[in-house]
Amino acid sequence: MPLIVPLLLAVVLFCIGVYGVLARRNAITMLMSFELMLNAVNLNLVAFDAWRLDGLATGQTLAVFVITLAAAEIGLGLAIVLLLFRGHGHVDADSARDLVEVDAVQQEKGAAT
Amino acid sequence: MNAILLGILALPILAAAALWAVPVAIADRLAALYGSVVSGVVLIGSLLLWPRGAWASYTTLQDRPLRAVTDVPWIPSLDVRFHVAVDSISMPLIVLTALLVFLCCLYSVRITPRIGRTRSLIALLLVIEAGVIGTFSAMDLVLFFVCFEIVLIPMWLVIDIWGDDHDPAGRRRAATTFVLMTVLGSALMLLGFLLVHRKAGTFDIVQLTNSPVLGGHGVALAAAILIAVGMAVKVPLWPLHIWLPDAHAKAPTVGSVLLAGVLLKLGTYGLIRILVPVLPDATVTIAPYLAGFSTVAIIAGSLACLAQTDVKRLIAYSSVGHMGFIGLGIATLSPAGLRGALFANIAHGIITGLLFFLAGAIKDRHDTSDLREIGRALYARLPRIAALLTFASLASLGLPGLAGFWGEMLVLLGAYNPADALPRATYLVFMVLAGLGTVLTAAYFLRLVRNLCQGDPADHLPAAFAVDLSRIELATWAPLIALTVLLGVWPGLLLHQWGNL
Amino acid sequence: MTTALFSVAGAVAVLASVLVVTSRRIVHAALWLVVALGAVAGCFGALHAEFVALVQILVYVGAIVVLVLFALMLTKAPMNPLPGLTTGRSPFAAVVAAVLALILGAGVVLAFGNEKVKPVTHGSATDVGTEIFKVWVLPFEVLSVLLLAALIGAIALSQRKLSERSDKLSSSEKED
Amino acid sequence: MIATAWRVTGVGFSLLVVLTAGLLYGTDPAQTSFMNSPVGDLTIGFGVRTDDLTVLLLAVVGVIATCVQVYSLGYLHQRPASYHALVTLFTAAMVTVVIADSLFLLLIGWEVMGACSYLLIGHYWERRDARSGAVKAFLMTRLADVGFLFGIFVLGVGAGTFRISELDPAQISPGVLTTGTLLLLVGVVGKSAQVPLQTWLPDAMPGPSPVSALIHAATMVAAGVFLIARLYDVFSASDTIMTVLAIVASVTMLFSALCAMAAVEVKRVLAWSTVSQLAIMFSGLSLGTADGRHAALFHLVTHAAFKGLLFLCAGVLLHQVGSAAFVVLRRYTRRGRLRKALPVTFATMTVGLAALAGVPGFAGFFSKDTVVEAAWHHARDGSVVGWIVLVSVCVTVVLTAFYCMRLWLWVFFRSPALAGALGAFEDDDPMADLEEPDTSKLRDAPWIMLAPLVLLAVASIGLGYADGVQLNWVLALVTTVLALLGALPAYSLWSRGADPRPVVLEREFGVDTAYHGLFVVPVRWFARLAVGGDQDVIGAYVRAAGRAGTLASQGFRRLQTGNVQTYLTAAVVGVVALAVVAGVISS
Repeated sequence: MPLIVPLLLAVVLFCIGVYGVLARRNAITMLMSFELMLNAVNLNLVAFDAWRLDGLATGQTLAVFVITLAAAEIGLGLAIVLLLFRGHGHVDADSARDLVEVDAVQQEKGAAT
Repeated sequence: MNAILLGILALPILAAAALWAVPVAIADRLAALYGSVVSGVVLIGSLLLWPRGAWASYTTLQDRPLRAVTDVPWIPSLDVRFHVAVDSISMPLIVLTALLVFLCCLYSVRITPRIGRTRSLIALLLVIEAGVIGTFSAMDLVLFFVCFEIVLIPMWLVIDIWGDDHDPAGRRRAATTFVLMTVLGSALMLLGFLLVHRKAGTFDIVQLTNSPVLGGHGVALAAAILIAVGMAVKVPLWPLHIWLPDAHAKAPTVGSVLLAGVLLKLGTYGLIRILVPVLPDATVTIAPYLAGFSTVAIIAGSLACLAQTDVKRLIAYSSVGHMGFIGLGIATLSPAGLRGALFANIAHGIITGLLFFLAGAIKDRHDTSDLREIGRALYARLPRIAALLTFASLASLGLPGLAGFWGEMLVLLGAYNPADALPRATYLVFMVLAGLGTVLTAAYFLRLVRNLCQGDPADHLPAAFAVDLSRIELATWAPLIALTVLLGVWPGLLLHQWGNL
Repeated sequence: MTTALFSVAGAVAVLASVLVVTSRRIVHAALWLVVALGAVAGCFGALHAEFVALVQILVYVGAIVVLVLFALMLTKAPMNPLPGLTTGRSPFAAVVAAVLALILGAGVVLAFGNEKVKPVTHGSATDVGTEIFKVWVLPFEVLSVLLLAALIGAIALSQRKLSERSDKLSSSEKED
Repeated sequence: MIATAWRVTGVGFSLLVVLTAGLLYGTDPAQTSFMNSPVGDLTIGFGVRTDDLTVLLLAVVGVIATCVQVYSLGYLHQRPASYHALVTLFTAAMVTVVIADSLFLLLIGWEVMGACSYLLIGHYWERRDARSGAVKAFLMTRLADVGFLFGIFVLGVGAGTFRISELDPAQISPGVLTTGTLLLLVGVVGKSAQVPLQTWLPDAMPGPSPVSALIHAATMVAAGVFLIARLYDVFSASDTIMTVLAIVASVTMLFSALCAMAAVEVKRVLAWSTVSQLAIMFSGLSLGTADGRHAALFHLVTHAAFKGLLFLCAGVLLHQVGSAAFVVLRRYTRRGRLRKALPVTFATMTVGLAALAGVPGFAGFFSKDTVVEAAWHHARDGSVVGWIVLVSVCVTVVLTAFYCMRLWLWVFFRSPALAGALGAFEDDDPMADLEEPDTSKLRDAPWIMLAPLVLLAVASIGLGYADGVQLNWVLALVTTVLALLGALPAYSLWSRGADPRPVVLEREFGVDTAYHGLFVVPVRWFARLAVGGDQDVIGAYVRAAGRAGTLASQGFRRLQTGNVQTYLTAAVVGVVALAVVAGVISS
């Protein structure tokens, strides 16, 4: 089997994930897209493990580790999403603008009025 | 010898630190007295550095030997050394610096700024002194740059804190403009230094002078332009002078004196010390432009003076014109022009220092520096101060027989006979324009005297509080007046020092 | 054979992933995610990495997606299609993703275009487990600590702060 | 106390100058240099010399300065300390000019004289005309001095030395020589108030009269003549410069004599006549012959005496009457008081005017005749310059006689036609108090002021014979007839009570207005432009830089929308862009 097949699959999955992260409004769907990206990485790891055959199963081990990490990440991520939901009543990443530059907004308001 | 130099470098810094460190409040006068003692010691030290026997001797110094050399590694990984020394170019400037700081401290003994906090002011003046002397004695580009920058922040604070107490917003703006433009200039200058290092592999000015970076294009040209522009901000050369009128006008009297008398010299000194010897070919390439801008500075500065209504601003603008002369002198690259620039440096420091002292005295007495509000007929109200103002004006407009003349004369002579590599016809045009600039200079100083000193005293009755020349003012100004006359009638005192440039 | 299997699984994975990021119903998206992850597990299987495939199914499909579904429930995610689920930037995002895919794909093709792989030889639980506990034991332990930290973090995050609660209480008291 | 000290110093110093002149008389020429500093190939330093010219000028300066200092003791009561100090400084500066062997030392004296002149014209700084006159005088001479300085450069660099005694016209290339002397001539023209820089001298008259006598008649303005005489070898080596000088002198002498004919203030008449007489000296110099130089210097000396005398007389009028305007003086004259109340002044002023007009027997007659004679000799040799000089001097003799006669008659004599009236000068001052002034208190000046007058009057007669009388009787007869030709119309006009003054002469040919429009107004305009340019153009760049920074910061803050996805998008775009760039660079 050509190595390129799993790699291309990984690329496609990863970019779909990127698209999802960038384009989806709901925080949970964003997290799902993250999972897609992580899967793409895992695919890469396993594919390269199959290619290198170093006898240590490095790629597979790492893939397992990444899956573990993904579990941890999704746990924390969802906790944050829940917190967001609790604070704002929604989970729209668009509308959560607590990081906004306050002065700019004020100046905008000042300019508007 | 080098112990003295290190001493006058370290003493002001240590004294300033001690002054800040003292926990108890110190009376203003005590602080000023302390400052005068310290700067007096520095002045004596700087005079001791002057080559013995060279005071009056007319022997030509064939090579400019460096004296009081200290050369130790400072930041070895960056190839930076702590290399300080003095020669006949820097020596008069160091003495001038020490003198002016001493006089400023002495002046503050009696006449303290209204804002108070004299202790900090004195400490800052001492830091400025150390920085300026460091710049004048630095023989390493990075050290030069560091000292150049050390001067900046204290001066900024002096303008910002002790500036014009009627216009806090204005003085803040003036201080900010000053600091930002000068920092921009020094950043460009540092870039130029780095280019020089890249090209020559050393920061050491002595080595660079002995084996200069040749070639009038490419990296050398870029370095020369960067250094020239960086220095030109400090000089300041038209059209980079815009910070100067505000800064001078808003600064307190001692600040203006040091700013005009000493700080502006850093730029011209840098041009003579670094640009001309280190990048000779590239300097030839940019010299006509430098001369052109200097000539424009002479004319534009003088014209701007003609329309000023504020005495401190007027004197500040006059500095633009005078520094234009110095720039023109450097740009001629001829012996006469360079000597003229060096001479004018000293003369301008003395005369403009005196002028700013006088303007400060007039401002203190009338609580304004606006010509219209001060009114006319100072000859009747403050005869001695007005007479001194007339004297200083005459000196500043370059009356032969006073210090201001020789510098300008030599600069014009240099422009008449510039270095061989330069286009002579262009310089002749510059010379004629600069000559017309001297007439304009005369015009605005006469206008100042006419609008301020002369006039019908009946229109402006003397104010009750206005006292004429006080003793401390006389004591502070007397050295400057004496030097103005002395250098005017005896230019050889400085000229013969610069045997071969 | 492997290639064919892998291609089928991969195609399913891609299709499902696309649906994950484009579906207008959130719950559907989550369910499509199950499909996608399962398909990727199939890919792993096609590469003979059985252990990874198993873990994938166990952890991802079994745990993570369930977590996601729970979160959807907790955040009162609606079942009906939401036209606003995708932001207005989506065409731009698509372009960015496409360019990225182009670059990465081109890079991959250029770098590994001619390589062949055989399915991994030791993909069984025994093999991988041996390696983990023989060679990768230290990262494994570190990972366990990290998991613990994540656990504590998740708890800390999802718990309401005491002060917050008391603030609310006091404010409500004031309102009374 | 300080004033007394300065008075004593002033008189003492001027006496010292006379004494020095006496001691140096007859000694061999000598020169020495000192305080030299090398500047490149050139040497900047000082040098002094003594020779006949030095001694002559020292004597003139010393005597006139002594007279003026003594006279001022009685004349000046306002701010005497600064006055006497400045007059002393001026004398010292003039002495410096006279003894200088270094062009730079000469320049120092030259310009310090100008500064003293400025300060002394502005001595009565309460008066507007004094202030503006002072500024005008300084600026015009300063403008000329720029040319002078450049002339020094050209000559000094061309000859390789700034020592006057070492300037050898043979070693300077002709082009450089002409350029250098032409530039020096610019300075001379400014200092001696020749056309086209003549207008400052009449406006300098608001200064104290003794100052006018010393600075603006006898010494400083004559320094130009001295300079050309000093550098006569250099100047006469160039025919061009001599022609230029002759033309300038001819135009000036006619121009200013015409202006003097219409002036209605004693000092202004005298100022214009000074300009005219200086031009006669220059015309003598422009002949380029030893005779011409001698004639010019002779005229310089006699002119110093009689013009100093005339200005001091005008000072007496100012001091005793309060004004030297014709209209005021006529109020006294119409009752015949002025002549009787001020007998000594009348007598000495008559002597002075006679000398100025060239009445035979007075000094001015002899010195003017030497100029005419020198010109005649030169013209006879076929020189155009000689003819120009001859004709213009002859015409000037006519004009001079006219204005001298006019001045004398109108100031001191009742007009038979209009016995009681102010005569033709009523219109000058519509606000004039036509009441009879209190003439009973009018006295002649104290003896301390009159003594110098008498001394100078004696000199105005006696100096004519100092050189031995060598007259060309034909020429003397011609000039006397010419002077009579000028004096008679003045008498006839006066006797009819008429004083026709053409407008163009009263306005002095509109030169002042033209200069104002040509130079002062544009400079003011440029000044406003410079300030505006600084504020609105250069300042705008700086302000714009500052504002651009603020705006940019605000703009970038706007990017911080708080939307994490935009941040992410930006990050990914950045990564992609970087990857592309890296690919482009590496390929």
